[in-house]
Amino acid sequence: MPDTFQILEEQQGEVALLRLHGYLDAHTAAEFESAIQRRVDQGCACIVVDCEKLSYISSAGLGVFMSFIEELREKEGDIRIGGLLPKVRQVFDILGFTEIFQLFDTADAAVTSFQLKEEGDATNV
Amino acid sequence: MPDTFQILEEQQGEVALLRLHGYLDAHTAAEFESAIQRRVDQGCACIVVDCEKLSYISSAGLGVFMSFIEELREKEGDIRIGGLLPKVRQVFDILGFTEIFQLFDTADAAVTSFQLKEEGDATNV
Amino acid sequence: MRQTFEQSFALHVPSSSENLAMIRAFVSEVAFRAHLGEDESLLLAVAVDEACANVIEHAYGHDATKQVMVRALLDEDAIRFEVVDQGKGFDPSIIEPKDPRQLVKERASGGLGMGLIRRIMDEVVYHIVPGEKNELLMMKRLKKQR
Amino acid sequence: MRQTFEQSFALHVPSSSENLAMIRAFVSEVAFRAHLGEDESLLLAVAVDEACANVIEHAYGHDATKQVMVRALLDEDAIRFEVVDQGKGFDPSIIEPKDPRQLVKERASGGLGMGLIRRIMDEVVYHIVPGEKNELLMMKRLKKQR
Ligand SMILES: Nc1ncnc2c1ncn2[C@@H]1O[C@H](COP(=O)(O)OP(=O)(O)O)[C@@H](O)[C@H]1O
Ligand SMILES: Nc1ncnc2c1ncn2[C@@H]1O[C@H](COP(=O)(O)OP(=O)(O)O)[C@@H](O)[C@H]1O
Repeated sequence: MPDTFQILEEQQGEVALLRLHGYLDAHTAAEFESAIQRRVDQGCACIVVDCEKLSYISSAGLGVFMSFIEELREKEGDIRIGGLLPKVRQVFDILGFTEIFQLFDTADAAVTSFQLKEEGDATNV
Repeated sequence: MPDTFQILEEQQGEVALLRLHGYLDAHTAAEFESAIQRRVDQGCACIVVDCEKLSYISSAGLGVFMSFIEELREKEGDIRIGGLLPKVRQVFDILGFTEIFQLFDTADAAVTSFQLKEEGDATNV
Repeated sequence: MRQTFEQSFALHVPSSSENLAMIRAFVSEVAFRAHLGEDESLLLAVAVDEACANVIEHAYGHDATKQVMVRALLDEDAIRFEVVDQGKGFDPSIIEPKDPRQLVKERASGGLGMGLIRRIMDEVVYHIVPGEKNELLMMKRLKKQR
Repeated sequence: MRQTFEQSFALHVPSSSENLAMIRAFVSEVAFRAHLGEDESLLLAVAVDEACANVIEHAYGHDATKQVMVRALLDEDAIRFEVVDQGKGFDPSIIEPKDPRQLVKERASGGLGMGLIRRIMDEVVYHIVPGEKNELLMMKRLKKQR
């Protein structure tokens, strides 16, 4: 059966967790972009994208990550990636995106990385 | 990943059990035919084909079943089919093959059907 | 997105039976575009596979330098497949449909292909232009309740 | 079966981004014929996807009555893909390769495609015949130890 694309969304404290299923290409990137835009409009700056079930990405998908990261980092947030499969990670690697984005083995680890930072900030008050 | 074709063979008493994996079409039918021919040449008349992992069949595959059944039935044997997936069973149905061949839910049931017959024969001695 | 015009897809592969799997993958993708389920999709793959296997074997005698050409046409009402060859051709009207039971008795290993195509598709037309091309046109109506 | 001649495969689909998945499935099948593994196969799919996504967007402006045409040529040494369009064309030499870091700073969402193709393939040639056709030829060498 051909693969398709789906996003499952969750809120974990301050962190918006988007779980991607299937392929992210020029056909499905717009859906991913609106999902992130919606979160940003709601004032959310900490976004985790779970890529464990992401089977494919092309430049249109990478472009969505690329267009939001500066804005979120300016707002003291970030867009962090968890669970990237090796075959998909190659595409990030080739463009040097593995150095621009923070990658975690799992989406949970990515969510936790934000929470540690918040706790850190809280202790600093 | 594209699918391929593989046969795993086992002997269970008098019964030769052939487990098919992948697709049976004009490209792979010859391999299936030689596997059955080899068993027939060894004097084996009771053959069970496990189709639980068979994802596809075309007329070339059906032709292998068709060409052996009379010869085996003449020898008091048979070629029996276990575990056919519904999508593959359709192809047997369309040609009326579900009435010509004995189909079983599982390969185990097909193997047992031969053993019951043998025990029956033994008691009749 | 509902398309109102006819969509056309085509696949050309070398005339070798190892490429039948690729042809079936193509048919499945088109069936997916037509919102067909797995069972219907598999039957269309069988019909096109049989047509192409005949081209590979009978029209081109396993000469893999030749090309098998499949076209798929999709609109709201039907899915159509066209398989064209430039092989020696044949007269489909003299090939009598055989009863599978009779073939079993004869211990035949072939002769089922064209019967399968006719049972699966709603319309089957051969269009033979001697010395030029042999076309097999197959049509399956799509159910309206999509 | 080792083929000594060049094998040619072609796929034509309506120019709509929903058909990119079908184009990638085609590339995977050809990569499978070339005995490539899953990782290499995915990268070839990316390169051809990028080329076709550009045709769909830039050459044909999402006009799905147009056709995207992909050809694959396979021999012992290399796998080649050709993507041809009859769209308005462009001058590839003036499209400067952009650094992904720079694009991130500009908050760009595009501009990565041609760079990806160049990084994945061993040879990339544009062949633009103004008013007639725009061809993108991509070649990947196959490792010998097959
Ligand atoms: N494209 C074709 N070119 C030439 N002959 C064909 C073609 N398609 C079918 N035939 C003829 O029709 C016959 C019946 O085909 P089919 O029912 O598929 O059975 P099989 O291929 O197993 O013989 C073939 O044996 C062949 O003689
Ligand atoms: N087939 C084509 N027809 C017309 N213009 C093209 C074609 N391919 C690429 N281009 C031009 O090259 C530019 C760069 O392409 P690319 O690197 O893939 O980035 P993007 O498509 O995201 O803009 C495109 O913006 C477009 O102007």
